[in-house]
Amino acid sequence: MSEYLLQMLNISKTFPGVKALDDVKLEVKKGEVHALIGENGAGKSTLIKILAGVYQPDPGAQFFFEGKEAKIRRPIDATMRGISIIYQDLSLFPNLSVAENIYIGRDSDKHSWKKVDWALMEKTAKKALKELDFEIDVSTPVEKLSIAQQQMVEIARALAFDAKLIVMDEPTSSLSAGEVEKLYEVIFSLKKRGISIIFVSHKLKELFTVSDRFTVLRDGKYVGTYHANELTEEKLITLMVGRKILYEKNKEKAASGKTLLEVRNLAKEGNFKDISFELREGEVLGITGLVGSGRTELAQAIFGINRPYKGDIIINGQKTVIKSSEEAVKKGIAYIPESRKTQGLILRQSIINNISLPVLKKLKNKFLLINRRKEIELAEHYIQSLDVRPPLPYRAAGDLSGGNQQKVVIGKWLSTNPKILIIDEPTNGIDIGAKSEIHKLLRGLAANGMGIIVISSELPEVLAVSDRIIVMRHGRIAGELGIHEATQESIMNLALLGQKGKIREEAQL
Amino acid sequence: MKAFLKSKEMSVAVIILLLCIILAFISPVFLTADNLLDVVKGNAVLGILAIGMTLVIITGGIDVSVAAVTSAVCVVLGKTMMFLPDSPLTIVLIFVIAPLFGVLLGSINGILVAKIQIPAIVVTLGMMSIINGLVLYITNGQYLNSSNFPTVFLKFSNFSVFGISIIIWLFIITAALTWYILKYTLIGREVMAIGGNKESAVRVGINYSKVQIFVFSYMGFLAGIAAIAQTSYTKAVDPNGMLGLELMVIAAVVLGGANIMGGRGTIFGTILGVLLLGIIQNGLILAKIDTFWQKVFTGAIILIAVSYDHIQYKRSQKQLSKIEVEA
Amino acid sequence: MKQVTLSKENILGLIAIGLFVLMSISVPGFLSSNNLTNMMFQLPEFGLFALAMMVVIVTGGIDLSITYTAALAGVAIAILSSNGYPMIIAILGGIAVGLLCGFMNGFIIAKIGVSPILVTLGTMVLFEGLILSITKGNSISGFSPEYTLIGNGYYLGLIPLSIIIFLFVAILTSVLLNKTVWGRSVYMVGSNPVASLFSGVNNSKVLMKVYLYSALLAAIASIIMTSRYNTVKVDLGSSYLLQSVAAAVLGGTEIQGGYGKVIGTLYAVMIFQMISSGLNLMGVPRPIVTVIMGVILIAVLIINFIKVKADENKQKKLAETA
Amino acid sequence: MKKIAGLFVALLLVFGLLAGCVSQQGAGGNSNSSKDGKDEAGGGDGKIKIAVVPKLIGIPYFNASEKGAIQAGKDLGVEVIYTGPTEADAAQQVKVIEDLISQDVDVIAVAPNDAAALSPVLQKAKDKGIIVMDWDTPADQSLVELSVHQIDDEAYGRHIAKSLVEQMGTEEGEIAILTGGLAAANLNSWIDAAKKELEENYPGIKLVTDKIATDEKQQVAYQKTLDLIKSYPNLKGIMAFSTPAPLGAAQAIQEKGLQDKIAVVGTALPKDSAPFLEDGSLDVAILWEPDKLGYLTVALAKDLVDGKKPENGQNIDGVGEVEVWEDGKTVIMGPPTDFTKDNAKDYDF
Repeated sequence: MSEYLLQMLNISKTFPGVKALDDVKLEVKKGEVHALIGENGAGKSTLIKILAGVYQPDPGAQFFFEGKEAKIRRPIDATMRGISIIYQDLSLFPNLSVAENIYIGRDSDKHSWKKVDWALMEKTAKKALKELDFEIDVSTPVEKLSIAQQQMVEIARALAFDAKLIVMDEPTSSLSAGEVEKLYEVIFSLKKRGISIIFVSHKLKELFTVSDRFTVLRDGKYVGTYHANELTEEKLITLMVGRKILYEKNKEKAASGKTLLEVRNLAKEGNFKDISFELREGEVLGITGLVGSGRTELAQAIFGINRPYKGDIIINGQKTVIKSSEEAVKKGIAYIPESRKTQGLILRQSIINNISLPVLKKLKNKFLLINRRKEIELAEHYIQSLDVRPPLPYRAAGDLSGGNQQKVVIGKWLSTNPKILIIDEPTNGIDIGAKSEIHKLLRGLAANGMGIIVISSELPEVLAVSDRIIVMRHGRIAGELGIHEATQESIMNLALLGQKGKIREEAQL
Repeated sequence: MKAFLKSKEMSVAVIILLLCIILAFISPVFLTADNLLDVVKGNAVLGILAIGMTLVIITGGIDVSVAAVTSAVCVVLGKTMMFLPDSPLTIVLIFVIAPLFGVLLGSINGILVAKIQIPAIVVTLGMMSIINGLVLYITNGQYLNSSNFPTVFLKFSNFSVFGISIIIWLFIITAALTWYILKYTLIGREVMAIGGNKESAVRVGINYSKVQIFVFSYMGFLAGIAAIAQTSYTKAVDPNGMLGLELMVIAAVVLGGANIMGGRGTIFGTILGVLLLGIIQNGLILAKIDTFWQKVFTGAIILIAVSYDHIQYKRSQKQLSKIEVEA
Repeated sequence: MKQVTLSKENILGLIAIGLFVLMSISVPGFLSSNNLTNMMFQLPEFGLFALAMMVVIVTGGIDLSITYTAALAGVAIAILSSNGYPMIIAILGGIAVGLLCGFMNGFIIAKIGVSPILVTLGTMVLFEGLILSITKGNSISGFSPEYTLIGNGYYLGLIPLSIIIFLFVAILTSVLLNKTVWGRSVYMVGSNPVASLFSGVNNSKVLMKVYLYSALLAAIASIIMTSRYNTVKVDLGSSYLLQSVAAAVLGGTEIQGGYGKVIGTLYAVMIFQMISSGLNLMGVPRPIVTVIMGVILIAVLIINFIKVKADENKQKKLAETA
Repeated sequence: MKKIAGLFVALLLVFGLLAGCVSQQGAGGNSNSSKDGKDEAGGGDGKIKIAVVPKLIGIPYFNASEKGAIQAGKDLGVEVIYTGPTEADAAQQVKVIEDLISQDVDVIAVAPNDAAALSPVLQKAKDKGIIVMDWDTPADQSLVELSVHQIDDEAYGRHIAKSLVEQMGTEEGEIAILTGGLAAANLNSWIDAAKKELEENYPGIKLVTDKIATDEKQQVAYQKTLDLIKSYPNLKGIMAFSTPAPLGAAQAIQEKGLQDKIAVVGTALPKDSAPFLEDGSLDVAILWEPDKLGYLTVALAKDLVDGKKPENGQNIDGVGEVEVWEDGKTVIMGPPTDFTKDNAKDYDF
């Protein structure tokens, strides 16, 4: 019998246009806490979805569980084998009780009319919760619980299913410090009982607290698996980021034009606070920080979608209140959202219709109708200048690959001739070649006088395009770095610890 | 108890309570047991259908063919009773025939919705048109009255237990049964689970289309029961007697706090919604109010209720999307 | 390689033509000028409701209140006319009342964000109540003779005026939907409201205009109906409510929103009209006509489903071989 | 904004132009061609075609008339088309009549849902040479050749009121009125006549509330009656108009065992009311025989085609003597029939 509980070998996964995973392996020993780590887009969540049975890997993958070859085709297959996934957004039923949430999914299709045994259900739930040393009334509906409590319910569900392997995806992202401590205790006790845990997180400190071994992924590729004692936080960061700098760090000098946008003491309850910065003509301002640090909310507030906020937004020296996205466009602001498929594009509509959408009003002829000829010319212009492939303007936007879709979105916003371009995760899910193309494009636009804000979690990207970098943490600005002083390490320090300079000692425990 | 005070049902209950207090002052007969029983009895059919509709709406569907299905079952019942002997067996038999026929019609809806993936509103619209046309064609609108029914059925209709009419009992039993199914059977919990979170339901391996077929068939089953109640109530079969009832049924469920987009809804809330509609109707005569204004009141109450509910919902969503900002 | 594919609308158009030929051959009197004019007189009011419903459905909504909006507009016209106001004032008054109804729907749906089916269910009952309390349930007449020409007159002594109005509105709707900024936004909001919001489209303005437009069409339908029937009552046109949903859906409009064409709706309305008139001429009992319409609605949707499935399979195979 | 205003003005202009060219009549050739069609169709079998249009089809009352009308067609050798809308909707009825015009019938006899609504289409029928008459409910009197009434509305309303007082056994007390729908013209005229009778001859009778609508549904009438009994405990009598309303009212009385306390009189069919007449929960159902009305309508229509006008006191086979008013147009079938528990079983409708 192998020493490994789980072995995933030769795992590749290709999505249209992107190779998300390329020959990755993951081996988890019995009773260990195994950290899966990598930057955003490194392929962690794809790997986990394959483990969960949500995605099927490309042919050639090998999958062993408890030493035997295993096939996981549907989520229920994973559950039945004893693999439980605790997603970041949790899979709970808010209207059902704690007991039910723990018990649900236990019976198959055949037993529709089987009586639900509430007594057994509660007994099972209580037992599972007791193992976690977590006291709560099992008849409470889950919607009444805090996120931390809900997470415990998910873990209890895993225990009730006799899970041998529990995957926790960013489990601490919405927990307070005290709750995190409690979670650690739970993890240790699970480990003591021989349950393996895959722990996915960005927070290096906690990874070192709980993990025995680390598997590092980078750009969909396997970097290596290491024992905790082989690593330090610095080394881990280097492993995640890679020795080879992916992109050339930006060396161009920012043109110091006039101020386009100034934000003063911007605040929105539950989103961000005390945000002040300015953006000049011809400058690329990078905003980075962990997912959930309030970056996107800030951008959407400036774009008039996330309302109402406190504080001032000053454009071209004039104080303005932006009440809607329509007004933002009028003021010369363009915002390219993070999710192309749901927010950026209307997938079923043609490329033409997508590109012209924000400028339709300018395409009216004297009869107030849309000048279709001009509209097509406009679309063709951007298809050509951005090299969208295939260059078929009537094709539905949903038919294109990720990189080409992103080009359409960029074309759409360039058509508005914006003064200020805010772009959220510009290269999310796009292959390497297209990435640097887009970086070049952004630099070129800035050189022509546009003010650009790039929001990104990908540090090399931020370094490659920005003139200045703002790092956000917990809804505030943790610090600002000029491009000359910025390194991946210094940004990480701000994002993780909220401090400039060296990683603090306590981080190393 | 505390949970109840904060629940959506509470707001309906408060409105009902206020109405009752006002009516009690205006009309001395309002609060008599007799009157209240009449209100419940008069709305039992609406109530039975609304309970079925609650399940449909919880899963995000809608069924506008309920009234048509119920009429169809009424007609079938009426016609078969003309041939049934005057023995207690007849009662047993109608409790077999009516629900079976209802399930048959309901399952057609369910299969079309789940398997052909036609939106529920369109399927049931088409079914409504088909069933109404067939019923009218077959019956030519002919009434069947009590002289066509075996006396045992009339006895059954007038039967009461503890002074409460059998029709009210049918409503109570239906409510209890449905509550039991929702609470104590796997399929019931799956209906609730899908209502709670569709994505999670699929993650834990719940068969969505099976649940859809179930809720529409169950709706048909209850339409069968409602047909028995209706026939007992009027002691006659009027093929046109249910026209337009489907919108009242939907209104009752929505007033009871169910979300038309799916996800929320309780049996208790629906019962309150039915009572609210019933009390408005009853009260307007007792309070001697001009009947012409009744619809204006009803429309305004629906608008206020749904807008209020939506604003509350938006607020709660905002709470959920908060991120922790360091002070 | 260019392949001629049949769009949903073209298939429907073929069905309409086929039906016309079939009816002409098998139903005596179908081709008589009398019957053809009849159909032209009957089509506009139904067609207008169907178009009004279609525009709303394209945004993913539904408007259950349109027939009562129309009736309320009709009541306004009747009251104004019978009090001696000139025809044009009465008509404008009616349209204003209709738009007010549309504004109420639009406000609660677009600004507050309540689901359309609930809002219009409420306003439907509300408008009905208003009409009842204004008219006491009686019918109101008293239109001027010129007014009755709108619904009953012929243009150039040949073609019913009402069908010209309807065709004009249909073309206008088609132009508005396909050629104007608002029309484009209607499809965009219907396809993906989030993405359209993120593209600088003011969703709530677009939706508001949709409900106003739908109410405007209902008011025009009301003008044609009141002038044709010379009277208005609370249930004016109420039988068109579910029929208009059926026609829009049969015409290819997707009930989830994002897709729908005027031409498709037009074909659907013609199909319903031909079936109704043709079967009546054949002496088929009216209830059976209702049944057949329901069957056609469901059957066409099943055919669409099968076609989509077949296309998907073809695509899959294509992808596999590639 | 200016552009929109301009567009609007242009639209108005176009409309104005159109309106200038609009006429009431179709082209001359239009009606001619239809006449040709008619001749051809008429040449096919040579039978007289009489269309009888009820307010709606599929309710017992009009089903009974249908029987009579069809029977008359058989007896008299004419083709009878009995068709109508499935809802009591004027718009639907107009369509039915339009389709009938296309079928080249000789006579259209209609029971209008709304007299005003039908005027244009009846005018059109007349222009095409079709004989237009009404039955059951009057249409626009300037358009019809003949108006067949089951009853003299005034006399009928008064008769119902009188019967109610008779059944109450007292000339004092509270009563209430139920009606099928608030918008039904004939029901309203009966109710008005009944009220007049009470005011003039029975000052001791007090009407407790305005007429109450029952949506033409038995269960609604039943519920409303229950509410009435509770609201007005001294209620002595109920008049119920429209055929389902008396049944609902009687059902409430039966259930509460108030047969001896509250008298119910209404316009119901005998077969439907039999179970209520039996135990006195419904005291009298007053109606005419709708099958005879259908029969009479067809018989008179045939006479019209043959060029015969009805005369006062004329005896129609299967119906009896009819009354014709001085205008020569209005035909009254006869006095109403009182259906009681003694005779209700003799009728088959």
